[in-house]
Amino acid sequence: MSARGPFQDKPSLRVEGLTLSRGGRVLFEDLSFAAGPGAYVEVQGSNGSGKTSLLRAIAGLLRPRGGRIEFDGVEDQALSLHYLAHANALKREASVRDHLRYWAGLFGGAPSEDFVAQMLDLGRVMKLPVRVLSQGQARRLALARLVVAPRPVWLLDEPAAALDDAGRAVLNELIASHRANGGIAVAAVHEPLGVAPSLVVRVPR
Amino acid sequence: MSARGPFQDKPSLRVEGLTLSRGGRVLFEDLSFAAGPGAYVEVQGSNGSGKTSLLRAIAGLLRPRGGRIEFDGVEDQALSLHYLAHANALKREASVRDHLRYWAGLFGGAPSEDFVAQMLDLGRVMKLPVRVLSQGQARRLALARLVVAPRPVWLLDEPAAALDDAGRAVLNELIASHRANGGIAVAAVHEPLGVAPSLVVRVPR
Amino acid sequence: MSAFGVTFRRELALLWGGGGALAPLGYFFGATMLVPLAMGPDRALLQTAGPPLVWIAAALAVLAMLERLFQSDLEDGSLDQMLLSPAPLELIVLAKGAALWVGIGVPLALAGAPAAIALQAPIERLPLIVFSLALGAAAFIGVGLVGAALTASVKRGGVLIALIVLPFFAPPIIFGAAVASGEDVVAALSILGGCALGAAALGPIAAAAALRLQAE
Amino acid sequence: MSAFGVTFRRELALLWGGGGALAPLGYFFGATMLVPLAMGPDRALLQTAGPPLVWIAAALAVLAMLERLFQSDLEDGSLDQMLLSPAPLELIVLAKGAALWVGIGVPLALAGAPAAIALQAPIERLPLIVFSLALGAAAFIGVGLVGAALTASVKRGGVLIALIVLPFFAPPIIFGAAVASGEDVVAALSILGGCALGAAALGPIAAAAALRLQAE
Amino acid sequence: MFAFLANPARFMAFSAWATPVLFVGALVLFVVGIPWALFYSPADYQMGDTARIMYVHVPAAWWSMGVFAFMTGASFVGLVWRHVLADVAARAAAPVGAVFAGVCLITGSLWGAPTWGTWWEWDGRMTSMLVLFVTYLGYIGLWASIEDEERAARLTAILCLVGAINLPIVKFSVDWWSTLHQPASIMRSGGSAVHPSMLGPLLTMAGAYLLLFGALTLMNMRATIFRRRVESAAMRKAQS
Ligand code: HEM
Ligand SMILES: Nc1ncnc2c1ncn2[C@@H]1O[C@H](COP(=O)(O)OP(=O)(O)OP(=O)(O)O)[C@@H](O)[C@H]1O
Ligand SMILES: Nc1ncnc2c1ncn2[C@@H]1O[C@H](COP(=O)(O)OP(=O)(O)OP(=O)(O)O)[C@@H](O)[C@H]1O
Ligand SMILES: [Mg+2]
Ligand SMILES: [Mg+2]
Repeated sequence: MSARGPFQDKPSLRVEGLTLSRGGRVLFEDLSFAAGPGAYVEVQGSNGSGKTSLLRAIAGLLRPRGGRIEFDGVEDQALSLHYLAHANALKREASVRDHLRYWAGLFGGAPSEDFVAQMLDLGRVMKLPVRVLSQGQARRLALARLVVAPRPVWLLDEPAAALDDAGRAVLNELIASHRANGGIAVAAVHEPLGVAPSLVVRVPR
Repeated sequence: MSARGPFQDKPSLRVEGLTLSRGGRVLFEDLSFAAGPGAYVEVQGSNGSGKTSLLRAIAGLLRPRGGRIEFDGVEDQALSLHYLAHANALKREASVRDHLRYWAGLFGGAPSEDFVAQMLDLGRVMKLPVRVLSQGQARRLALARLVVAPRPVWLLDEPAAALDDAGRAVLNELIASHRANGGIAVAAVHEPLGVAPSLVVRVPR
Repeated sequence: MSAFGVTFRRELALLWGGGGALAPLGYFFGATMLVPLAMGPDRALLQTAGPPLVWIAAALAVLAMLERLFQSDLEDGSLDQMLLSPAPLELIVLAKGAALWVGIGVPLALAGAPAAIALQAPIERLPLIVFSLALGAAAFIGVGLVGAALTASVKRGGVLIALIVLPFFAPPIIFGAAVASGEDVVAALSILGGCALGAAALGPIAAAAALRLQAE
Repeated sequence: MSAFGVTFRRELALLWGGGGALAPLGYFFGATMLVPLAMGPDRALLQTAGPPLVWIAAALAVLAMLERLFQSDLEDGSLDQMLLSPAPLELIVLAKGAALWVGIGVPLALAGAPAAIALQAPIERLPLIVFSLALGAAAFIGVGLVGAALTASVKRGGVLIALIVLPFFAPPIIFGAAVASGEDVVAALSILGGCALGAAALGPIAAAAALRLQAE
Repeated sequence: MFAFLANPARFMAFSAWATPVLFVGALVLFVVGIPWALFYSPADYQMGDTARIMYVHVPAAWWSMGVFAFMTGASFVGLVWRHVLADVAARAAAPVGAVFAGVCLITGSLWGAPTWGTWWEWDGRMTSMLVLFVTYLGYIGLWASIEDEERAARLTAILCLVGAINLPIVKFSVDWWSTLHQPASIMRSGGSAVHPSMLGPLLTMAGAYLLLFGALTLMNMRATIFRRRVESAAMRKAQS
């Protein structure tokens, strides 16, 4: 169901003794877990516990105070992951199509507009500026990044936010096929997505 | 549980033959429903169906193409409702406390900081700028508007977005006590909040 | 506190505490600093060109911050909340304008003194320049509110604001510059005061009317 | 298309299609239109003061748009995506700068012609002014990228940018103004070209380095 | 008159024949006025034949101001009585007024080149005309950049009214300013006291401009109304 076929690399992710701090305050200490090809890791924790911070650290966007984060079996580190944040990373004035093309170029993939249009049901708004999209439509567009360019590791921060049932179903399919291709998905969620996680990481409070 | 006691007015909301259009496209036609004191109306519909538009129309922020929207039993129209949108209406650089005080002045209420702090668990971030809040903390702050100033009618657009279980529990308590005070709550949701709705409005697609 | 009070305080806090809206000041100094560099140290030239340039810099400094003035409120949903407030929108906009004046207009006026010195304006004229700049800033801001409100929901807001606002900037600039270069000061000052009052009074009303149309 | 290509196209589209970043132009015209109003129509004065003022206006026009340049990318999460792109960040920033130059720098330079006429610059000097403005805009933008990147996550970004960037604006301004007022053009032009090249080459590298530190 | 045209259907009927009539009228006056101006009127004793630009220049100047006054009236009606046609009228008039102002500026500076040796002089009237031109641009730009036409109508109406307050102030301040800075304006060369033999063709041309304005405005209005009908029809089809 994902746009491309399986990738060559058999990715695995190892987090060891990770300690994160924000604004001088330690969020959690000595967190460790590992995930191999096809793994779906569900990150749980209360508001403000540090889920987003964890994902950002894994993405290399937040410098850990301590511990190590390693990707193995990923041939090109620059092509290792996708990060879907709380914010959708959309420009109000750019159209849906503009975004797909932009990402295709930025991440080295193909816009695959028709595919996205029918899978995420964005066909009718393809030419509209993001400004006028509904919350859920915007989230769907952000999800399209996962399809536009293949990446072995997905970091998803509340991917189902604002999605209706159909949207959630699509998301689950995406994750399922991603795993089938040997990819790793790490998702921070408040209630389970529906896909059975191969590992649940609780961020302590 | 809500900050103030019950209000004098016994609000009721009537929507008759409402037709909304966005960008020249009709979203839905001839929608009608009514809600009396203590009602909890759940608005359901797929992404892009028009839930947000409906709430905005009720709030008077979006001019309907047709139909009528009436509030009865509300002594002062200017004090009739709260609208919690997808966007939290927060300023990145202003602190949590700043926001509470601002709203207290803007809507004519009391910041009731301590109350908010303990109920929404924002005590620790009270002095921090919104910029550093986690998604859920920001949503909780937005919810605080409901407490800062009493309003007979609440319009809530996915109020539970980004909230953890504790947060949802608080939200449900808020709504329950609001209804107990004779208030009306209209919430657009993707999965039910937990409170048993007195009426479910499906926005057709 | 009243809706006016809290709005005033909030805007002021955002101006000084963050949000980068202090830009106009850096801006103003930049402008005046660049003048001698560009025009050369020729004293005579600076003396004639200088004082008016202080005014241009001030006008541009205000212009530069107008674009985001209501756009950000529209994007983050704050505007909805202002519209739902029991307080009249005019009052809220007025409070915002007042905060701008206190937070930027007045500092701009005060900054006018050193700037004027740097541009070789005669010392004894400084108080006048500062005072007139304060008046001028009020006029600029009052007009600016309208331009910003009209273009809040508009893409390409930037150019539009300039086009819309500049014709209104002309009178204050003319009389302000006249004051600055000491041509019949009294008349110019009184007219300038008139512009300031008019803009400060009508601006918020027109701006509020425009803002009501921006929500959708 | 390449990361460079798409970034260039996107930024250009946002500049012209929306986002209001066209501001600089309106802005530039505003500045040049206000000058005579403030300084009076005295032709002799305008002729000496005018051409340099065109340069100041251009510098301010660029300065005015720097604050939001990366801040918006930081706030809406776009910056994260740029950082995660396999393409080197330097290239992406370069693309952004190039788009700014094409979308704003060049129009600014062309707009320099009417502006110069309005300020009584001799017709025969217009091509030179336009050309030098195009070079100058490149220099301003190159430097501006760095200032914007350094202050992307900073509140009160506005003033800071001005303080950081203006010293670097000085050289282009000085020589640009020299070209505009026709003092030994060749030397000035070559130096101006040097500034432009240097800024365009080093700017993106420094800016990228700064941006990498902004994510958290 | 206004009440009569309130109803769009009636307006369309009226404008259907009014538009061509006005066009013909304008044509006739031009046919009369242009030769009169170019050949049968005395050359200016100072400026020679270049003075003949005046016959293009002055009416343009007058009507560029007149049109804005018209727009102000229409905007007021549209804003107060929620009158759709008034909004359409104001919108339709704007480009015409802008062109007039542009023509005035261009002919003016063409005229200035030989007479003063510069294309542009910051004379009072020129400056205020430039401001008027910019005001037109702002108005048109605002119309152009708002999709929702009803909102655009209200916002531009606000702008137009505020602008109407401003323009007299500008004119006054600019005069004050230019007299302050340069006592004797060159404009006197043409002389506000226009020679009677020049008055004939001048007024003829002015009349021609006026009729042209009327015709073009009605044409624009009809175009807008037609477009809206098409759109709403298309939308009704899309719904059903
Ligand atoms: C871009 C340059 C110019 C502009 C914007 C301009 C503007 C105007 C305006 C607004 C008027 C109408 C004034 C009124 O009747 O209330 C006018 C009239 C006139 N202009 Fe110009 N003008 C320009 C250049 C010139 C030049 C170069 C000349 C001749 C040397 C000239 C000669 C006249 C004359 C003779 C009249 C008619 C006198 C009158 O009706 O008062 N104008 N111009
Ligand atoms: N200016 C516009 N032009 C065209 N379509 C628009 C415009 N504004 C909104 N829309 C469309 O209106 C529809 C309704 O949006 P709305 O936000 O009300 O939906 P929603 O039910 O809240 O969806 P969600 O569950 O995703 O929040 C969306 O499909 C959106 O694309
Ligand atoms: N600069 C800072 N200074 C102080 N505290 C900060 C700073 N940045 C983040 N924090 C705190 O770090 C904590 C972790 O935030 P994070 O976004 O990782 O939580 P989260 O688990 O994603 O929460 P949510 O479920 O609401 O998304 C929050 O409590 C936040 O207040
Ligand atoms: Mg989070
Ligand atoms: Mg919605």
